[in-house]
Amino acid sequence: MSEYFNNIKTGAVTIATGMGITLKHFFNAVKRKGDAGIDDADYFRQVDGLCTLQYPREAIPTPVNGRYRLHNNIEDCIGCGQCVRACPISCISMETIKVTPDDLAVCGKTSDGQQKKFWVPVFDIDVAKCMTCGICVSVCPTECLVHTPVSDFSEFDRSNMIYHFGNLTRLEAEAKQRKLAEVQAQAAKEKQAAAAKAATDKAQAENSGQ
Amino acid sequence: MSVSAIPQISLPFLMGNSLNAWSDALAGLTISWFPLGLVIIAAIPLVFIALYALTYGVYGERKISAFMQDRLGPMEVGKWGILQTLADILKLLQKEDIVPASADKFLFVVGPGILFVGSFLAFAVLPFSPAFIGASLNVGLFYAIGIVAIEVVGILAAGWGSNNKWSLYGAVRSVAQIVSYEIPASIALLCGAMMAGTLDMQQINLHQSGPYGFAHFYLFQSPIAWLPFLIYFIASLAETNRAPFDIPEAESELVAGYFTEYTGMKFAVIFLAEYGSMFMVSAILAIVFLGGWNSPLPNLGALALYDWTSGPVWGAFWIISKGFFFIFVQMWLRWTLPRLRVDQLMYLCWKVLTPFAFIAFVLTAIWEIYVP
Amino acid sequence: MQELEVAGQGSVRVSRKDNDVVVIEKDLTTEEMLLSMGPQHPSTHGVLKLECMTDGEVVTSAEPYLGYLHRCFEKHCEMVDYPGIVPYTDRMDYLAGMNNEWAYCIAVEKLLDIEIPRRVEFIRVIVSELNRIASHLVAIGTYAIDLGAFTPFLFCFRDREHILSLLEWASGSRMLYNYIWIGGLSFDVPADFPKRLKEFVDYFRPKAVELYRLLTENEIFVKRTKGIGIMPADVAINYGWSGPMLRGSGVQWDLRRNDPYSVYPELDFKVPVPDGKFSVVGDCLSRHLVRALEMEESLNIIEQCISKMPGSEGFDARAAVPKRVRPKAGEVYGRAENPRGELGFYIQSDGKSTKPLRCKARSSCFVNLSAMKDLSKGQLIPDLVAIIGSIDIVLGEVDR
Amino acid sequence: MSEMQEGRTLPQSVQESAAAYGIIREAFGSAVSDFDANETMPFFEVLETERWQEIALFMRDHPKLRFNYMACLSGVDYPAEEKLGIVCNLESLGEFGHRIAVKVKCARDGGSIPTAAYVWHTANWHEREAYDMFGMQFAGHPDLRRILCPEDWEGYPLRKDYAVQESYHGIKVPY
Repeated sequence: MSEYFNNIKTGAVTIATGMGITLKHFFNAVKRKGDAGIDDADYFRQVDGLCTLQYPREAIPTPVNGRYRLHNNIEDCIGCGQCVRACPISCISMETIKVTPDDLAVCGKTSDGQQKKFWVPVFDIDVAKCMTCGICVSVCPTECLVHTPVSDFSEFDRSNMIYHFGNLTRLEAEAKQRKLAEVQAQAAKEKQAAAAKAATDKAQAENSGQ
Repeated sequence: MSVSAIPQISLPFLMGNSLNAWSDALAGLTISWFPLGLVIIAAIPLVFIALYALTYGVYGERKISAFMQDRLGPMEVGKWGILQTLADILKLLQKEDIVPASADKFLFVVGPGILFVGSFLAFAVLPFSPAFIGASLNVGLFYAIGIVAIEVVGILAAGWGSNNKWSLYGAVRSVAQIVSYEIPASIALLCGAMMAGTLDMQQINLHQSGPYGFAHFYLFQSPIAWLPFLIYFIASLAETNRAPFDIPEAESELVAGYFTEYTGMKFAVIFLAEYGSMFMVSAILAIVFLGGWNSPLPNLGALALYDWTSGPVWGAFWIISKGFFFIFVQMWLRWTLPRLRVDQLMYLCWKVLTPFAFIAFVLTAIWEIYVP
Repeated sequence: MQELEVAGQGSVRVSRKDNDVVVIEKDLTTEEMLLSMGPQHPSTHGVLKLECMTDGEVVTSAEPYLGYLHRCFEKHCEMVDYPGIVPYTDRMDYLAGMNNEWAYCIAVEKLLDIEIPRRVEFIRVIVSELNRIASHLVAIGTYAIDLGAFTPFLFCFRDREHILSLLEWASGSRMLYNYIWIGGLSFDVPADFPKRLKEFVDYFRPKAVELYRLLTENEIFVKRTKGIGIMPADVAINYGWSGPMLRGSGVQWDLRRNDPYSVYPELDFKVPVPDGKFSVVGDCLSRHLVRALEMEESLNIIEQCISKMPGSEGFDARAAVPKRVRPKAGEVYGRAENPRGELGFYIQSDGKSTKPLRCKARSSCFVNLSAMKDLSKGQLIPDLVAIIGSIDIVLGEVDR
Repeated sequence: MSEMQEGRTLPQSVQESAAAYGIIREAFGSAVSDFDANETMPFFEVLETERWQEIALFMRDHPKLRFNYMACLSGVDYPAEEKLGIVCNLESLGEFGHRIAVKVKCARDGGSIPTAAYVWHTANWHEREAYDMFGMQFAGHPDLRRILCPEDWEGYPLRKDYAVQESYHGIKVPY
């Protein structure tokens, strides 16, 4: 019998405790949480009260090292293709054209002074596929591929999720391709000619030697 | 403090002194053969339910729950989200009215109707003000207890007609629960009726009138009245399927219980019925134990607070505020407590509430006889 | 009290004999109903399907069906190189990504046999204990919802939000971190991180107490969970249970203590097991209680780590990260204590490839869930919900 | 036990496993292979596959072994040996604390391994998973169905020679 009354008593007491807690929160509803980010020194001094942030207008700020939308500083990209190989889900696609020797100056250098040896006409990142793991960023030798703290980049059309970073237009790329082909053909011809010349020289030398 | 010792108080406002002046006047209003007044009388509670469900019931509950949970609640539609409920209604109106192919069409359609009618019929005997009552019955309280049982039929029809296992579970649970909790609820109300010596709701209110405001309420007239008051409050939670007794619609167990298959306006009607009965039980609680439309403020010498805050309009204000207060407590409980299990629910009803209700009944009788 | 509740179950009497046999007696034979619970059901925590045979409200048998969230983790592992698997492990138990990464890295590091810098170890402990708290908060919150209490759930999520912010600050991502790398970390934590961490611990302690008073001590909650789904210790071990589930059955077994890894031997923490006073050992309430108490222990661990952690001067989080992960031929079974139990990785390397030959994840939820059929026998439907909730499954890990 | 005499000191956990293996070797002789005392996962192989259940029961119940906890059971494909196998990581939880791994192999086509589901409940679902992914049979398993893949999926995905089916109920499969 005492258990029976004890049950009723603990029931009443714990229910009252719970109701006290919810009521405390109800009256605390005049306060609202601020929208300081976690990197703000006052972060834990502004978390009391209603914690909703109304998203499009208020948002929890992303810290500066936030790892969201990928971005490629194509000026610094040397077209090495490490990121393409490292990506576990192959969301980066890349095409490169070798820079012809006379174009090396036009193609320029990276910000830390490294000569770029490839045109990158296609550098597409499908950010819809990207799982922001950061592996591509870690392998990038020039640190041109970075995750930016921009976390909201929704689109209505899925094709807009493919970001193009290439530094040549299609026409330019075709021109460069032709030029490269010419240069290569030229080089091949010269090489051939040189080889032939060397052969004839050698033959002549042999002949003259006889 | 004897009941008869309280003088008939005057109702200084508007329409004379007699009880039910407004409703009597309205009842006499006919245009040729058409009993327009009766229609208006019937429409007033209906409009009231709709308005209150729209404002306090849905919006209020959402906001209250949000504040208790450190959230903001609806904020987008209108300032502070005030128009959110309207948006919801519009959405529900536009929705396709689906009747599942394998459902029993008649029961499926009729269920929400019965449910709503059940809770709405009880409003007929609720005195909304000293001057207004839908139907002044001398067995008002008895009628209110009885008519609510019709809801059970509606729930069973909805649950069985849906031809869904979850709905059936919900319906069966609900029926078992409501029928069981009728007993402690009725006995608890009987204590109030015993103190008043009548079942007429207006008379019960009248007996709790007096210049000392709240001191005349049954809850403060006798300490024993607290017991039936608490019992009825707990039982009323179960009767309206509110948490912690919301097992018929237990979201995490039965998806949505007996209204799993309902969409659109039928769903809205079920919702309306639920909010209707929430107010109904709160109002009965207020009438029987807390003086109904009487002002709780006492006359303090020259400050005649009671007299200033009495009258038909004030009466309506008081009873609605008291009802709303209890609805707030219902919401408060709902957003605090977990849900009971079926057998625990029955345990509470049969082994705790019912014996205590009987004890309260006997004690009240003794109090009424031996305490002047 | 207990007898009354059993008697309240109507025509069916359920009793559990000593040798773990559930006996269901019926006064009246009624037709049983097949009730398909899930995969879209509010309390199956994702896409679990239970096919229950029910007699009235009593579940006479329940058969779990899995695989609705199967994402071929193990097949992927054979296609991706070792460091590339780490982000996939995040997606297994998405509520405790850090712990998953760590378990995987422990396995690979064991195979590679590399020394991990001390500061890295401390940061790993901190982030994974933070994640353990976050994960337990979700477990407790959703458990409250299963039992019909909505408010504790939102309180839990409010506090979890701060943990996610902290982890985002450390790792750059909120849920799927890829922070713990094989041999190191992707980068060091920000300079202010330990300070903010301390503030978080101070902030969270009272909140945990409040949660305890609001939910765990609530009489209705206790009544709903006490004595439900009792699992004796030896059966639990035979089922391969681990983590809070096993500790709920009264076995003091914690991999951080019993198969210590990283710097856990240096840290002072308790392994909470129910003492049988507040709960019946092995029931749903015990498992809930273990989680609630473990959060406190995690806070203690974090505090100790803050004070013991070596400074960041001259520290390179990637110092020990191998340029190319190509382990010697061999097999390894590496494991770590996850919020849900033992997460193990069996990895087979052929010594030539940069991709594992076979990578099997022993997920704790998968194993814990396998006892569901036995646990659910003869329970009421509301109790079934309570049991599923107490197992705290994450379908991402069950189905992988 | 030959590895023990090589002079190289092994970690204590491996020595414990070796000691446990000694008892098994004594009881089963040539039914089990020599002990592979590597540091990452010391294991031995069950050579007579049909005695696996017996060995498992022995390992669980022997008073000096008490491998009461099966941590993991992984299916493995050995295309070079034309075999499929399982690797069981066993542990004496809460009693001795020693750990050991056991390998059991069977023929690649239509091979069968005795079930351990009655010895450790853990094995029940793990064997179903191994069957699902590799297609080996577990003789005597109480409920050998696919667990993660759909019932009507073709092929066993984790076999090294697995070729994904073209379509599944009209859905194109290869992505």
